[in-house]
Amino acid sequence: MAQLTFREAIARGIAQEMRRDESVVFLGEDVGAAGGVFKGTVGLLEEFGGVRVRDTPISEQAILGAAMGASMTGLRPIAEIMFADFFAVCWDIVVNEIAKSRYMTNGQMTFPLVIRSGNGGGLRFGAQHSQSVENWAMMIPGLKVVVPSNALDVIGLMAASIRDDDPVIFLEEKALYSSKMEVPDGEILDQLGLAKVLRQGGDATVVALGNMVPKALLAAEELALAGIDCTVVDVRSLVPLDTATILREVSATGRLFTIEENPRLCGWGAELSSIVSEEAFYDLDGPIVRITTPHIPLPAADALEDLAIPSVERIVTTVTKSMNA
Amino acid sequence: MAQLTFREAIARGIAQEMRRDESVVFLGEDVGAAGGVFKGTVGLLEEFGGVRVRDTPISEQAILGAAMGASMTGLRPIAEIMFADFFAVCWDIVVNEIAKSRYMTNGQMTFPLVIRSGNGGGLRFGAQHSQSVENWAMMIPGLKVVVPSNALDVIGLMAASIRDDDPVIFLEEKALYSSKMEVPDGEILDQLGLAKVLRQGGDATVVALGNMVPKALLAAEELALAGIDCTVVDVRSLVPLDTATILREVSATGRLFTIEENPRLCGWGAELSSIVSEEAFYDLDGPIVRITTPHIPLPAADALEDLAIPSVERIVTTVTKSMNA
Amino acid sequence: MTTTKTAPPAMDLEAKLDLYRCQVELRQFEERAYDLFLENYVKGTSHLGIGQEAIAAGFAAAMKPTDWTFATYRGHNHTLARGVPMTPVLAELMGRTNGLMAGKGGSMHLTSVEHGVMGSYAIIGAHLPIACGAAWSAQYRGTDQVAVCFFGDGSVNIGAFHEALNFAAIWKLPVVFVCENNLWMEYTRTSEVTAVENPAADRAAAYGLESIIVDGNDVDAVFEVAATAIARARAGEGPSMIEAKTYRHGGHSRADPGKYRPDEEVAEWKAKDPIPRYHARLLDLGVAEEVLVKIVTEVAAAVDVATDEAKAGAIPGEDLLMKDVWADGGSSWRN
Amino acid sequence: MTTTKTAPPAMDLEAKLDLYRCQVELRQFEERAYDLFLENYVKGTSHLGIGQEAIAAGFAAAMKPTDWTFATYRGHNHTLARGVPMTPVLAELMGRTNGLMAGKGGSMHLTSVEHGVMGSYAIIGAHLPIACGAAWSAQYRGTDQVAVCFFGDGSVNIGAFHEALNFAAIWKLPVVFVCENNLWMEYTRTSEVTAVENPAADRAAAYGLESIIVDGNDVDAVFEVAATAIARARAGEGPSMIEAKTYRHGGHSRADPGKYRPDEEVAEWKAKDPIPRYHARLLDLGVAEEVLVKIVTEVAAAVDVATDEAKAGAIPGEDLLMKDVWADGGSSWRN
Ligand SMILES: Cc1ncc(C[n+]2csc(CCOP(=O)(O)OP(=O)(O)O)c2C)c(N)n1
Ligand SMILES: Cc1ncc(C[n+]2csc(CCOP(=O)(O)OP(=O)(O)O)c2C)c(N)n1
Ligand SMILES: [Mg+2]
Ligand SMILES: [Mg+2]
Repeated sequence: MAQLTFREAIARGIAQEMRRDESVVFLGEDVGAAGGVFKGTVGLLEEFGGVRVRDTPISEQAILGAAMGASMTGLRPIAEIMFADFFAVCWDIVVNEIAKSRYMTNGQMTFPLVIRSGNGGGLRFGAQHSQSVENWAMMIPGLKVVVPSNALDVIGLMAASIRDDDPVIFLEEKALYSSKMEVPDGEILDQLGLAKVLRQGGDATVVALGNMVPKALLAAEELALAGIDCTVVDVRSLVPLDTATILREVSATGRLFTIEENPRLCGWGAELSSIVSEEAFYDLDGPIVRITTPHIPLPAADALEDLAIPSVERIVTTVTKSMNA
Repeated sequence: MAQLTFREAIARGIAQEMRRDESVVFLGEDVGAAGGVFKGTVGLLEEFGGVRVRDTPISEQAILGAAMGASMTGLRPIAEIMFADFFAVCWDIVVNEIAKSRYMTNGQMTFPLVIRSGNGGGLRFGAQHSQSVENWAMMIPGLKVVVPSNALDVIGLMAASIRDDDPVIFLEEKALYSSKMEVPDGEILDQLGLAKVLRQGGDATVVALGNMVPKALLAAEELALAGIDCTVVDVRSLVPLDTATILREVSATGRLFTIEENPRLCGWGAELSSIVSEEAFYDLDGPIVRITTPHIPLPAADALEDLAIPSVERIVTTVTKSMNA
Repeated sequence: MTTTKTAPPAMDLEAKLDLYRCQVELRQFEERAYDLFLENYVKGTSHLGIGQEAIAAGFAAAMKPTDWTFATYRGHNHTLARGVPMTPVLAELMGRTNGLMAGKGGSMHLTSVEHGVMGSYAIIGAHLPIACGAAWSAQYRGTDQVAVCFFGDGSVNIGAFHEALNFAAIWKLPVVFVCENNLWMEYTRTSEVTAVENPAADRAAAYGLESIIVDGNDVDAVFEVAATAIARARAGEGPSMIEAKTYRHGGHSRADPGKYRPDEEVAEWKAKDPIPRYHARLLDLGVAEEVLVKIVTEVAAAVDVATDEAKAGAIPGEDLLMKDVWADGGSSWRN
Repeated sequence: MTTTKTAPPAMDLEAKLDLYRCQVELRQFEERAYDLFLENYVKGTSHLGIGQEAIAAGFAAAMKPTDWTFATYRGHNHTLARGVPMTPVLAELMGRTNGLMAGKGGSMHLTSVEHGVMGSYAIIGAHLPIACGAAWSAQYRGTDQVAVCFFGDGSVNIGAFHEALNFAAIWKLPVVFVCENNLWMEYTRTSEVTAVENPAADRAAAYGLESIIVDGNDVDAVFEVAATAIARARAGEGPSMIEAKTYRHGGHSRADPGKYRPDEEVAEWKAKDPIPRYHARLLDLGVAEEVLVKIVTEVAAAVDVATDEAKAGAIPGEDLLMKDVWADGGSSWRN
């Protein structure tokens, strides 16, 4: 066991897989000597050398194109897109090329690659460096989408993503990089497509992702004191999506709340809401409520950003109000 | 009155506005002498000249960057992105720059621009030339999103979009380009943010957009024969969204079906479903059902594409099954 | 324009006849594809390479079977030139289950991994970085494979072109970029929207590369320049970019009669048609006319057979629709 | 490197003293901003331009008030040099309501339309096409406005750079592209990932432009080259691209001590610091030392005042949060 930060877990997960498989290579901006701008890849260059860990120019299309071309010819590349907002400059390679080419070629090609990126707000970086883009990716057929909420999951899901034969968008919540936990030694391997029930309660089911998970848990503690006992589910993987667990837990409580650090429209919360109201309609005891960032770009000022992103307090108030309505 | 095709309506809408406002300019690939690859801009170069109607290189980022820079300094540009799939190569300019800059500058800048693009499938163009991207745009705060379903709406909504002071993503359903209708002479001006109720029925509310609207209407005819009387709503504008009309019509029938030419996850159908189950939960008499393209890239073969995109038959079967469940 | 420095590989007459046959195959295939549009067997769009055969034929001849081709939507020529049989290509255009991708890709996405045809890409510029990735993989794995990446003159103004060229240069990747300069984009002349005269060659220096221009309607010249660039890449000397001057005889795509081009320009280029030109050269080299005629006849028969076989293909159904989104063969996004 | 052809505009001593004052202001402002980070008044990130002041000062002096600046996240210098007062800039870094954008943009997005500062952009490359658009608007409306667009040496390898340069060239737009070559990207040396030696200048020819390099630590030289390029643009002669060689004294951003750079390199460049250099030149020109000292003292007082004013700003709340997504002033996406 060792105390590990979320950012150290990234490097550990990647290193674990690079050790066992020579075909795993890693590229991105400032990932080598600098160890990544979020220090998520410290030590990789030193251990694996400059042939496997490569610094690139500021050319996101080239980075992802290179990852795609390498993956279709036998490598298992990991590419870093520094901030998730930068997916916008290479979105074509992600959605039109990587996501679709296996299907278009009738399965002739396989793209075992991972694209990892710093996701979300909370660091006062402003509208172009704070977006959560899991919904952008979830929307596109052919992409798997993974968002861990703690260091242990980072390692296990990173390993599972690297071993997966499909392209995985692996989003690392920037606000969690310095969070810490005890992590066992030795190989850690998790599985994509499994949600985790972190807390069981009889009154309502709260579903959260990434940085919203610790907030949901704190909110659940407060709500319990006020007599509202919540189940808390960490989605972990949006594609594949563990609808079995979610439908089961929602049916058990009859109420669903989703907690999303995303602008309002068309997010995974809406998708879950819609799945539930199509498939578990008769188990519902009240409205499905989504708690999200308002439908605005994220502001830079600390005071404003804190108002925008769902807080423990907002979760508590919203759930309480809706449960008592 | 004149019989007008959908593609002729595009040119007519643009011409109407270019005549009344010199600050309206138009740029894109092959839009001038060629009149557009879908022949949506025939005659504009001839009437307005090469200074106002400009052919560009294949440089989508430059096209939209130019539109943005021009709009912040007094022009009202219309930019064409030939196929909506190509938004992926210039997504940064759309989502990180155009959509956010007004907010980030605390309202110092205004971006009165329209980006029009050929949207959707049905023409056997394959996965990279057939996507519906209204959901990509709806997801981004700061963008208005308009998708007309007929020639008359094309003109009126085009005019409203051009006169609007916010950036508008104006999506033209490729499958509708050759559809025709009678259109009155003279100026036509519509309003963004108004859905249209095209048919009233007491049993279920069917909400559709763009090319799915005529299919929804045909399905409603068939369903009526089988004793299921549907209200059909044409959303027309996803942002701003006419939730008032939609909530009213869903509450009236107690049932909602959304018909979307989109892969399954995180679409406007899910958004509507979620709005309704949060705000009109107690008016619902049964599950909300989304009819969409499956969550796959669109195949090229005619037979496969027809299976993928929601058809009249699939709408009829799905609604019938759910209403009789 | 700089010509290449190393001596071109010698080519015997047999090989030249193969080059001739290859070009004739491409031509006849494309003509048949066109007829099948008119008969409505081919739905959707399609971009013919009639007039540009020498480039595909010359490069394919210079490549090893293990090398990789990256093509655009105008990729029929490049796919066939690498040895993909006509039937699955034609069947793909018709959307049949015996198509190269069972109808799921269509004309713009022809791919045959087995033949090193690593995809045809319909978004301008996208495949240049992807070709870099394949080349990187060859370099990393220490194989001697080379990626050859074709694109049009209109494609040099898009961002991905620039990123890929710089990337290939700094990593010294075994990739050869080939600009098929047919003077036109869709309906706009490339020179009207491009800041330099030779869209690719005049930009080579921006990536530390040599400026190379070749007559794209002369298959021998193409072969020579291709062989040199590929040898360079194979030897670890890094990427090259070649601009091949050529012309498409027809319109941009199925829907386009190509009327925007001056008649004289079309006539001038038709006079430079690579196939009659090569025909004449072979006669000069002493090949008997009937040998060439026999090739043409054989190809015609093969095209007929392929047409019948393609037409006999089944119409794909729900099973294919929902297959192969994921590596497990399925399309399920949930449990 | 080619030097410019037209004669540089003469500059009197008064103007040179203004150039001095401007650089001193930028320097002292940045130093204060740094102190305020350490005191945790400035949250988030911030990218200082210490060492690069001569470029901002020289260009701003060559611009008319109606001209436009497009800057990057390293944009404090450019914003102030155009005449934006220090208080709102400092307050913006602190996230206060008296900030330039009331705290909604932050350090990376400084904008003051009133002063022609048309935004600071935090996505590499994005603002180059946007500057083209402003220039197009000036051209179309027949004003004589010029857009000046600054970017770093690491930004020349992204697609948008390429698209914008070609676009500006073919439309002959009144835009001046300025590459501030400080040798480094974030933590990687640009020369390690760039195929040419002079990242901008060696690519000018790819867009039919002249290759122009200037000593970016010499404000007079910068002014000269700026004035020439801007005059050219104003006269309808089209775009220019200028590469200004410079160096940032500190790290890339707030979080970075900049330790990856060799000590000698940092020392060498600190010796070329534009401000002491200009100080010495002014003394040579006969300016009295005390005149310069007075400027420094006045600026220091102004920075103190701005600091106090900024700190006195209110913390923004819900009303600002939900304002100005749309032109109607609101944020509502539904009725
Ligand atoms: C990003 C993008 N923009 C626009 C298009 C539409 N388009 C398809 S082919 C073409 C012209 C390409 O011209 P060129 O590169 O010269 O190739 P050619 O068709 O002449 O072979 C255009 C604009 C596209 N496919 N992708
Ligand atoms: C598209 C994109 N990729 C990466 C980044 C992250 N990033 C911010 S600044 C920077 C380095 C830029 O270097 P340069 O252009 O030389 O400018 P400088 O910081 O030296 O002024 C990088 C990689 C970004 N902002 N945008
Ligand atoms: Mg061409
Ligand atoms: Mg730099």
